[in-house]
Amino acid sequence: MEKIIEQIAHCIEFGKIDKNSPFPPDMKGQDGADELVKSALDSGIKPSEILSDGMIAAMEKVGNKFTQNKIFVPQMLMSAKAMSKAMLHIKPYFQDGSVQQKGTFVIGTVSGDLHDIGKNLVSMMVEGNGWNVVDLGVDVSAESFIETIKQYPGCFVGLSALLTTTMVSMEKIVGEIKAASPDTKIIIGGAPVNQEFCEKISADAYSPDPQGAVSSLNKLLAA
Amino acid sequence: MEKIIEQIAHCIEFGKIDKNSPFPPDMKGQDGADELVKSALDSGIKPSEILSDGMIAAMEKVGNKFTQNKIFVPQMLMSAKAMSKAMLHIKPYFQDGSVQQKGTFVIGTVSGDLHDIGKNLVSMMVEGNGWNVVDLGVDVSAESFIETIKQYPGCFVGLSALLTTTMVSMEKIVGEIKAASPDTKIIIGGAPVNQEFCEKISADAYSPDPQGAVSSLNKLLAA
Amino acid sequence: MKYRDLAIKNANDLIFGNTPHPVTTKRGLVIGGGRVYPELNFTLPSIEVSPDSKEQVIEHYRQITTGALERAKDLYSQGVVLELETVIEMTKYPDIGVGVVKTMNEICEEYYQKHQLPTEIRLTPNDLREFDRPPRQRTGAYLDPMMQLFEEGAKAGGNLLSIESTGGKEISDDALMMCNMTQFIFSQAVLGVRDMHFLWDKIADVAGKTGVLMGGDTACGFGNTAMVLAEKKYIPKIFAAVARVATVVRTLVAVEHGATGPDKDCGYEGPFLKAIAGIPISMEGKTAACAHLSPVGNIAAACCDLWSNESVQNIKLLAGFAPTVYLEQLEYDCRLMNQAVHKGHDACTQLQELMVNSDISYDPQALVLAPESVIEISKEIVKGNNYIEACVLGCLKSVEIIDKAYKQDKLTLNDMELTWIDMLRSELEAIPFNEEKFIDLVVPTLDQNKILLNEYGIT
Amino acid sequence: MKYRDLAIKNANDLIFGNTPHPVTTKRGLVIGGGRVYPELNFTLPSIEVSPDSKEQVIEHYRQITTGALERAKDLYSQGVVLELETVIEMTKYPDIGVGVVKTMNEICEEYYQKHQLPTEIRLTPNDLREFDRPPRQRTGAYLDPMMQLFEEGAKAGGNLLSIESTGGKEISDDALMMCNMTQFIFSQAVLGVRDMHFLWDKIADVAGKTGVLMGGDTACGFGNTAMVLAEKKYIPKIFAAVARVATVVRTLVAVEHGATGPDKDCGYEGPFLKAIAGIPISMEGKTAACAHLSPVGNIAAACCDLWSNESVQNIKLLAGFAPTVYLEQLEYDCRLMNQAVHKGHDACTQLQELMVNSDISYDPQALVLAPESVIEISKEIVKGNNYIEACVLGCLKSVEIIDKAYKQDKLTLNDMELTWIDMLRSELEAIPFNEEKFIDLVVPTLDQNKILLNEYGIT
Ligand code: B12
Ligand code: B12
Repeated sequence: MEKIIEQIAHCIEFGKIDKNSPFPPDMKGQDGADELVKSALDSGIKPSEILSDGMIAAMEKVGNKFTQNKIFVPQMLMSAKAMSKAMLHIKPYFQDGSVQQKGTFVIGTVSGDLHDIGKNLVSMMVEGNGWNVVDLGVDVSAESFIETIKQYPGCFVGLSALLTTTMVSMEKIVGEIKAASPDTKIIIGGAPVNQEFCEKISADAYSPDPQGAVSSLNKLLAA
Repeated sequence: MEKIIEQIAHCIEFGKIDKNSPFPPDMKGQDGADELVKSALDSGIKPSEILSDGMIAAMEKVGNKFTQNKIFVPQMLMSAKAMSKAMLHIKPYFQDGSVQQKGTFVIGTVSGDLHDIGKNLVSMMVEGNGWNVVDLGVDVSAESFIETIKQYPGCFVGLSALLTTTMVSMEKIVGEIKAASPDTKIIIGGAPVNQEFCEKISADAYSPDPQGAVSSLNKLLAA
Repeated sequence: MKYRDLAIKNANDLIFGNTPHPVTTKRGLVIGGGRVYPELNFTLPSIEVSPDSKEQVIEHYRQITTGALERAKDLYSQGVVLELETVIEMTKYPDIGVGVVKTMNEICEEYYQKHQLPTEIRLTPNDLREFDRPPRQRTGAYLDPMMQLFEEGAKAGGNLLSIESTGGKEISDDALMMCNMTQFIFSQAVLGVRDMHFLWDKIADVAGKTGVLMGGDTACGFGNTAMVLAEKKYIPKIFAAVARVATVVRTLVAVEHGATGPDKDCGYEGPFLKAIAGIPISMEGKTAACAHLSPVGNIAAACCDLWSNESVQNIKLLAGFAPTVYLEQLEYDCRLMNQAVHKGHDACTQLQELMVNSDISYDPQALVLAPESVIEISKEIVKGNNYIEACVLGCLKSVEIIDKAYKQDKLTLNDMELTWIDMLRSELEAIPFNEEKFIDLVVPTLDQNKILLNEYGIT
Repeated sequence: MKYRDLAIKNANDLIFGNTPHPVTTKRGLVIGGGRVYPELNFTLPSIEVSPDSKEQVIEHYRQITTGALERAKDLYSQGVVLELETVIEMTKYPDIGVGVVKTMNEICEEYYQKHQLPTEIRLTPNDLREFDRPPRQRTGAYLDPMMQLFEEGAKAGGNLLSIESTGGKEISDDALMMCNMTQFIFSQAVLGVRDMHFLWDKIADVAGKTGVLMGGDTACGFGNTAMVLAEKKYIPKIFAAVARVATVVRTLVAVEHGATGPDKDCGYEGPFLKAIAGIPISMEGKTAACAHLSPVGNIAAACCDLWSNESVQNIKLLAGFAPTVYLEQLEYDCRLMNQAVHKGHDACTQLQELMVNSDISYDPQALVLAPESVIEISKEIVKGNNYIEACVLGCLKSVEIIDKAYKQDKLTLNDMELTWIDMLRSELEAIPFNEEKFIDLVVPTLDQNKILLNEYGIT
């Protein structure tokens, strides 16, 4: 692997966004993900290689460290920010087809429910793993999901609910999405939800955490 | 009301079975339900009147006192015994039609479940309220219920379950009974069971206690 | 009656966390040796158990065990006992039960290796024999799979063998409902004792062969049934209190056969066994409210060595699955007691006094569990020349304690309860201590369809 | 900042069951006047709440209330507070919420008349205003139904008004996730404080009009969110501990507007409020494990006047419905504390010591709740010349306490945690006390799409 790709991976893993960013302290003043990705592209390295071997690989590491409680959320968020900034350079190559995104993930907290901390974490991790994420926010209605699905054919959907009362909305929304678009795969999560409930409401997957959401999505994609 | 009917009611209410029975102490040596019912019949009082105004009315009182925690189970059981003993004199009049029983109640604890204390209480209270009770015991299979239902056309069925695991048997048994005999009304009970579960498994009534079982049965009968 | 003297003679020494004969387990828990540990109990939610659903069943227990131990670790727990009390099918098809033990044991081992969290599995096969009606305690077909689960389960990691055996239950159920103390004592001191000898002989064999510990038995189906019935106001609390004491002798038989404790949680013979034999005990009280309501919420902890929640289904509460939630509650209860143990005997006595006074004036069932009552009653029990005498003497003492407390205005009793003091006393006094005579007295009063006396060696 | 001195100056006087200014309720509970009462919390299982399901919703609360009070009566309880914390639709359609209060109040009255069981309803409408995104705290349409529920609910029997208000939440959520203490303090000492003034002015109006008590507010959405995140190991415990302290000043504003307590359970500003203003407080710890896991299970009780379970769904456990089960658990916890209260101050101090030592060495969040820490921190808080200074001084003191305990080997902290001590201290030291300056410093760092500053009177 090219040295620079390793450096990119390092920046993403430790949340070094760009030259100016103060974190991590021991890299002060050095180039960050932003600069390094740009020069890697300039030096002719394939964008797909930068993305998968440098950026996504690093985010996977981050995800694993997070799952193993070896880093806190802010550190993960820093990595996610580094990832986003670097991604700006990769984006143009999506259009011309030289880089492929895994797919689009439409996520939101179901109607009646305003909890979004958990959902935000999930969306960040999924994004960091190479998905295009469309975050509809909180208190999202079935119509709004269905609208968005139309805009992103073949997308995957994530629903979050934190209240036992809004589990009922979740059930309804799954029903309405499946009625409108039977092939759309839906993954659900949130503290009161579990595998059993997932089966009961005929969603396609459940995961208790962001890292699990990523693997579920990858599985559904492969299936 | 005839004096003797009042006396019969008193004996049933306080569990005075017959002349020899030691309870209640203050009636020692006096005639009990057994003797009094016999002489009432001999003196030409209508058996239906003895049954409803004397015996069942007293048992209802007993049931209410029990529900209000004014007596303990052994006292209720004494009343039930006095009732049974007295009933022996009334039974012949069932055949000739001059007295009508409310109906037959087939009760049992569902397969896999051996708890019968609660079920026994229910069956005693129901019997005391003028029903013919067929107690199939514990660990009772669907087939056994269905067999018995055939023998007592128009009977009502009671299912008891005390284990969360045997709630599953209960659901099955309700299903099989309803398949074999769609018109049979089923009432369920037992600690882990509730109204919601009753609706879920399409049983006809749920009651948390024996007194409630009696009123549910009366309601189902009237319906 | 092997025990003729008390291991703990002084109420002041009957205290949580310490006992004369602590038990050290394979992974190093020292139960009764200066620390109270949580004993977590759990059961399946409403799902079908059968050989077909074995994997699903095991998955539940895997999740329960992982959730609980992860939380125990995060709470810096010094050790946990997990009780696996099987439901019928897990015993009937021992393969399922053994599979569950194995999985649980793997997880225990992992937490032990990785996080130095010592845990132990109490394996409690349910007593299948009652499935025959009338029960066939010795000759029935259910004995085999049950003993097989004991043996295979012990090999798979069930390091503490226990059971809630049911000898005498076919008589005791009705005796409780009719408040017939004579028959109840017959069910305990004659039928129960005889069955215990038979059964614990076999369990001792298994334990010897497999090198695991014998926890003990519990009269849950008797003492706790009485308590639940009293709690529902179906029978007098006084009757339940005395019935509770009547269960002690039959449970003591397990100790006579070599059970070292920790005795099981869900009857309250424990404190008496601890006083008599000095073994460590598991108890359950307020934090077992998930399993049944109780009049002895705090006092139950007064001399426990393990503190249990008795049972909770694996269902989701807001914070997470119920077993994890209860592990946390137990752990904090234990932390409080262990702070006192750490501070010294006086601190323990002071905390115990709060626990005891919290409950004793409200219910005779609590009163008989006060350390002073336990010692007084136990002293009477060991005076008995045989099990019947021991049982009756213990019961009479408990009636006396209740009577005295009531008269001294230390116990609340309503009028419905009151009449039972004299009734019970005279009923107890009429019981012959000679077993043959007692059998001759009681057998004719029993419904012969319900019991097979030869299954108890009575001819 | 109205309070410039402490009502309780000595850690030894900061104790459960007693406080300088007890509160007497309509049915005669004396909260903080020599007895700890349970405060039962509950919520619906997974059902739909809408005007159509009003009857079904009320039925749930009827069953919850009856089950709990029946058990309280059987346990000889001396009194219970029931908290009705509404879910969204019950506030959006105040008619539903009021219907529930009414039904609950009828049952309370019945138990009071028939069984002399004194109970009181705490009415806690959920703060609907956050439903607009960005929230419109002052001009949004949600304010009206919420205030209507306060007023109609107070008339229907909601005798203690409380809320978990959410001013500043649109900033604090991200601040917590990013562990940005500057922004978090801004959300509390600027936005929170401003919103509290606005809101509690209105609540005081309602209370005046209807003649009911103002319980108080709680920073649940801030302090407990931090705790839950730390418990999940998402953010450092140290951060959560300091964030917890940062919430005190905003909650104190309710007291400045006349809230007399009992303060609400689900944040832990209570102990500080009790020290500063002498009002009684509700707390939740181990027996709220049903609602969330916690590192402060025992210590949370150290100076409570009500003891709560925070929340449990109305689902069935083996013993009965979960709210009844938790009522029993709380009642026994309270009995234990009340035995100590009954025995005298020394007994209380001894029990408190066990509670405190149980938890303080494991987690900085527990450490800051120790009575000594609370007094030290509160002393700093009342030194502040404005809310920002008060908040920062309190936080700095808590960092110091944590640092000291760690260095003295009295607190376990892993390496991941350790680095935060210095980082937090220097971040706190950089915060200007002047509000205008603080606003100028922070506002440019905020995502302007998320907040409407004029909803806080900031122009
Ligand atoms: C923070 C919080 C709030 C904040 C929300 C802030 C925000 N912007 O999200 C505020 C204060 C606003 C709030 C409000 C309320 N809350 Co709230 N809240 C919490 C709290 C303390 C933490 C939730 C949280 O953020 N957890 C941390 C995150 C990271 O975990 P998470 O959400 O579970 O997400 C993880 C997983 O579930 C999963 N995940 C989540 N979503 C998804 C989606 C997919 C697709 C996948 C795969 C995975 C996944 O991954 C995440 C990361 O691991 C919980 C307590 C608790 N024990 O959880 C109560 C809690 C959820 N709230 C509760 C209640 C009752 C409320 C209110 C109704 C209170 C009221 N009366 O006002 C309101 C309702 C507002 C509304 N309409 O939604 C109750 C719910 C009870 C019930 N009946 O269901 C809880 C459990 C508290 C309690 N014990 O009573 N709350
Ligand atoms: C007594 C008892 C036993 C006795 C049973 C004696 C007998 N002949 O019935 C014995 C010891 C044998 C026993 C065994 C077991 N038990 Co058991 N037992 C109990 C106990 C302590 C009391 C039950 C009781 O009699 N209650 C009193 C009666 C009057 O109340 P009730 O049964 O609820 O009945 C009332 C109402 O429900 C209603 N009702 C009942 N039936 C019906 C029917 C109709 C139609 C209607 C309308 C109403 C109605 O009216 C009744 C009167 O009010 C409970 C604890 C508890 N909290 O309930 C555990 C309990 C039920 N048992 C339990 C368990 C686990 C078992 C065992 C599996 C233990 C084991 N591992 O061996 C075995 C299973 C045996 C089997 N296959 O059934 C658990 C169940 C947990 C679960 N997962 O579901 C409980 C809850 C104990 C616990 N907390 O863990 N048990």
